[in-house]
Amino acid sequence: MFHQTPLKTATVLLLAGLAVAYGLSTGFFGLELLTEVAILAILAIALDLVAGYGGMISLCHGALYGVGAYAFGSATVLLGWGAPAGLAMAVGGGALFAWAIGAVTARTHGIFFIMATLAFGQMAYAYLFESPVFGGNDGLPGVPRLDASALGLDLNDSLTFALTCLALALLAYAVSAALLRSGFGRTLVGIRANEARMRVLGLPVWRHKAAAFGVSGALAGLAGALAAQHTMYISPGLLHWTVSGELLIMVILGGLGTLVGAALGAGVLVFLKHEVSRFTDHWHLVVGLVLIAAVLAGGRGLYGQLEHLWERRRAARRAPPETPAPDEETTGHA
Amino acid sequence: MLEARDLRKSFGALTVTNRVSLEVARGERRVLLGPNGAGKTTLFNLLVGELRADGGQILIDGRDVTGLSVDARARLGLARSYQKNNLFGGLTVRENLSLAAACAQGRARTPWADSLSDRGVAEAVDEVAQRVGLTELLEVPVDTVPYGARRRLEVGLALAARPRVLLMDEPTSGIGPGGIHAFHALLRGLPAELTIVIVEHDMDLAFEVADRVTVLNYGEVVFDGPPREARDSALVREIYLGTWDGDA
Amino acid sequence: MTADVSFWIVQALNALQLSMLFFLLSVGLTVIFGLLHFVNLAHGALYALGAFVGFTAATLAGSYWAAFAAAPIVVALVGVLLYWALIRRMRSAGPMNQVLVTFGLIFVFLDVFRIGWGDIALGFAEPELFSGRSELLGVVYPTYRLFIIGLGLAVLAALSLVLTRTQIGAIIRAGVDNDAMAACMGINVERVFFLVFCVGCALAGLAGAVAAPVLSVTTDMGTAILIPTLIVVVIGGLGSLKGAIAGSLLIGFVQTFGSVLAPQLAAILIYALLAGVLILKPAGLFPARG
Amino acid sequence: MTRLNRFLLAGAAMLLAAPSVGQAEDYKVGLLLPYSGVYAALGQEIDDGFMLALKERGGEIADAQIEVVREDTEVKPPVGLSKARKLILQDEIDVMVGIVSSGVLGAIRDFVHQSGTPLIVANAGNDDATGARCSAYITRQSFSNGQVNRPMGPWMFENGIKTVYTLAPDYAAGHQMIDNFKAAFEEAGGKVVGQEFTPFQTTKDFGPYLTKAKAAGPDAIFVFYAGGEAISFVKQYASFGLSEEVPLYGSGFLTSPLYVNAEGPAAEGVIAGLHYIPTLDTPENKAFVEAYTRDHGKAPSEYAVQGYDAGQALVEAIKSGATDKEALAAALSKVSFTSPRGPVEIDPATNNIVQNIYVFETVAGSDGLTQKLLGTVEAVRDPVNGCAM
Repeated sequence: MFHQTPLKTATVLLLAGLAVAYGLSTGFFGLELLTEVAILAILAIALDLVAGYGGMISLCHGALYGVGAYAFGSATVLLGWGAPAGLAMAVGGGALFAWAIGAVTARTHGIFFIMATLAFGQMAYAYLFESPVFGGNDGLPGVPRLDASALGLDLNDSLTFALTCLALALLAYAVSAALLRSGFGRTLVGIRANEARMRVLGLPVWRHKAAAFGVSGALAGLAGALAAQHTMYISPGLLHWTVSGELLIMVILGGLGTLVGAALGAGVLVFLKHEVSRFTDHWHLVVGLVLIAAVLAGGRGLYGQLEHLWERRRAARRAPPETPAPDEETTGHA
Repeated sequence: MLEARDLRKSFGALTVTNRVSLEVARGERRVLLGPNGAGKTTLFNLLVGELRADGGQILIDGRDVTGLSVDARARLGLARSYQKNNLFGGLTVRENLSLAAACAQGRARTPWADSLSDRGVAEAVDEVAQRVGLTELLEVPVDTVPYGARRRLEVGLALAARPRVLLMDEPTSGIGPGGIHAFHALLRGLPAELTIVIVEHDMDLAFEVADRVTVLNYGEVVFDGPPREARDSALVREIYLGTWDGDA
Repeated sequence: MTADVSFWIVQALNALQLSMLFFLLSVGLTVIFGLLHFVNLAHGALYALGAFVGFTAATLAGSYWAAFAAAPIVVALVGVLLYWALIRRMRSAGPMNQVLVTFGLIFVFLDVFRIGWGDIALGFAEPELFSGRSELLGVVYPTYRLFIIGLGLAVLAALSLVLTRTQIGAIIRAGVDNDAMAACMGINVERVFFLVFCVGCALAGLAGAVAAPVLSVTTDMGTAILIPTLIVVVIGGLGSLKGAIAGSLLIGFVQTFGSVLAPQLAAILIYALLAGVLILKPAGLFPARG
Repeated sequence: MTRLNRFLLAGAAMLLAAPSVGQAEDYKVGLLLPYSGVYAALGQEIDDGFMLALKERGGEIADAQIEVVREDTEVKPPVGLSKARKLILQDEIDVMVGIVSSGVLGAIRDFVHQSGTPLIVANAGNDDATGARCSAYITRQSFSNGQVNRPMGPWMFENGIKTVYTLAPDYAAGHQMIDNFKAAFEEAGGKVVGQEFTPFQTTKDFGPYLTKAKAAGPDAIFVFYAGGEAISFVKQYASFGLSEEVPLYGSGFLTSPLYVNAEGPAAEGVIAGLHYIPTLDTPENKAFVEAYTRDHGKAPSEYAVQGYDAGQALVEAIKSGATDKEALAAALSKVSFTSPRGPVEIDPATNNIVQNIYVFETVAGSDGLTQKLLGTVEAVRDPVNGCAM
């Protein structure tokens, strides 16, 4: 189950501190990257919430993100409703779409769940790609940013926008952590561990899964609204399954089911890709090799590995050396 | 309290439950006997709703639940334990019991309060842990506790659900004589108004605790009556003892 | 729309041809999954590798048949390397690590193709033997497409013979049903796994070489084919030959007739089919395990 | 990707005799192109063409130093926009050159316009970019989707084609190409008897569509496909024997020299219209083809000439004495010169290029497939399309 351990808190604070320090010291493009990382971190946290804790490995989070972006874009550009309404539409739209997907796919598991979510995501993608109302594959330009001058913030300033996204990423983490520590979150972990038993205990499992997916979709919608404001332009590419795939890689790379690992994975992958592509067009090759190496080196993900080493050291300090450290990896039930 | 009428279930050409009828009164201790493959576990699966019956009716407290889902039946007070441990892997004993207790107390879906630290849930967990003798192991992950403790947790999960009707599928399988003794004590300590159906291989236990015995063979009820009659029945003796598998 | 009989016969043949291409690709993937419990997302990349190797072989030798022979062999050899270097260790590493590793492989292959064969789309010609058109069922149809249909049916026949009539087939079926039991029977499961993985790779490579004369050879062809192949496998139900053939036919026919009858929906159709099947049958149409 | 490429025009310094009207100025050019992803080959051709122009004509602006900064769009609009921002805000470029995908162009248009940075579009053909969404800062040295396809309508009708069936991928460019052709063809008196749009980049088997098109019984089939889809389409068209019964016409990207050899004999006889073919018999083109082939070991494609002309336009603008972004933008929308593709100029009403469209047939040559010129439609100019600068 989820525990906000001191190590987790320290990692979150360290990452946030690093991000702020980087933001204050970097140039324009660094801020673009930082903003991208912050937005993807929200999305990755949303995915880890259902994938890492609910066992629902989704391949439609790119689509939820895109639905959020399009909800924001259509509210502001097409309907002229203004950014606050757009934000509400994005969060609500993401939640609603996700809830519906979660509800109808609740009976599928494993790769079947992955493919079912992919199917819904790709349908949304194909629809927007060919729909003239939303600009088809050319997308929608001219998306405005939220006017936060009442709070004394100018979101058109790159640094302010980056730090705002960062703050929202922290908020997304806090909300997710709080949810995972509630009865709702505990039950979600119960479903991942043994869905059938949860049902026999009287839980309406599909409703719970759909609700969890809906919450995740709300966060993904928020990330989408931020992405739309960041680029001030939206296109169907946001919804493509490869976005979901890369996102899943971020979460697994950072450590599935660790929450903070999701954010870490987003940061590492974005900066790795950026740094490598400064030297070569063939960044796919390097990133691919890094992913393979990451698995061969431990297979727990970056944060998972950190936690593993930390606990082994603690166990070694606490217990005499002849006792082998308990391996926290578990293989289901006997 | 729990009633089955004319239940039928086949897998292809194989009929595993053939017109089974059963009526268990409130507070009754019923033992289900029968050789391996007689359809006892299938009957449980049908009663709980994990399998859909091909025909017949199931009633809880007079209410027809045949069309209800597994979780809806559970919310009416039906709980079960499994012959093969069916726990929440990767979690501690306390977390396992909390999940069940939170469900029973309506704390499983609250998005604000933590069920793990909820007082009502924690009290229920402690009480059940004491009943099944797991107090010492509460903080240990279930995958590392001994087999006997996992068997007790299996029953504990069902108890933590605060059932009105409790179905237990071979709760003593695989545990030694000491464990069986402890289980007797546990059974005696359960509230009198709790309705219990036990699938059991251990005849002594069966005859000791049962108010009434039902014997299944090839998916059919071949005997239904008080334990004494069962013990004396030539038919039961032949079916049951003839294929008695001491190691099961 | 003109609706004479020959029009529909040609469309049915189109559908069958597409189904057979899907079948060659998906059968390897599904059996590898059923037996090794391994989601090989890099299967599409092996298909692309088959096409690229085929291109080089056909260009060097000046004959299509060089591609036909070289692609499955080279891809199977690459499969051997992958198996010993990675797949073997990944089998017990859990599905998430498998996803990460095979996704990594997709990335690596993508750039290997770019470095080795460049960014410009390539193509090579079908064999002269099958280059024209033939008459069949009263319609004139490209001979090479008939060859693909024939090849698919031949592979299907060969695989079902091997699976149902030979000892190794019995072992594979036992392994799909219950690998622990197969191991208990004293079978060298590891060797069977290895063999199945290699055959799956060879079929993917063959599919690449067979598809290349019809399509074009591009660096992204592996990623583009991955999703339809996974859809075939998942709709059919993982691990069964029957599922692979059913899924291939279903997707091939739905995609072909969908693009004829409801072209506006063509892009959405197979996803809608996938979603529909999974909502009604959460483990596909013909799951290998009960 | 930030491969900083300091391009000091070393050779230029030696050509002291060359007329030098340029200012002693430093110009920073941002090349925003796809260097990875599906259009990587196109990006490279444009880059090569652009650099060739700077190399050949740099002498004319010998005092100027041109520094080139490259960024990869990955063919993703958000990435393109973020790289465009980086080039303009961080690298402080004076001119931006490139953009292959219309999606990327749509994404960066507003930002480029607002920042007042001149952009020379070297490929993206979206009609809107020099129509309703035109900008004083954005000039196009490549083509517009309408421009390439409109002339084919009357040309085909005059050559005896009365009915046509059309096919194209289902995305914005596909629709624009076909819609423009259709309007022009129908205006000329022809009739489109049927049309279909195939799912973009997911259609591998054109068999069902070809069978349907053939059943409609048109005089000809007119299509737009490019890249891998073009190869698949042309080969499948031939394999069904359609080429013997119904002639295939198209937008010239269908049989681009970049990949026509991958299509093989199937491409023979396909007639298409395009703004450039490498077999044009003009001194400018011969010199260009020779120079490009010498440097890269292959004949240039229309993409290479687009990059080349973007480079030429830049040189012309600098030669005119423009030093700041505002002046460069103004100068760029007035350039005219003789390109390898014939005389070109920028239409002041739209900032789109005015150029010839060549109707050509792909034929077997001594060294693979080549392009036979069938006709030239001179100085094709786009309608204003709602452009107001």
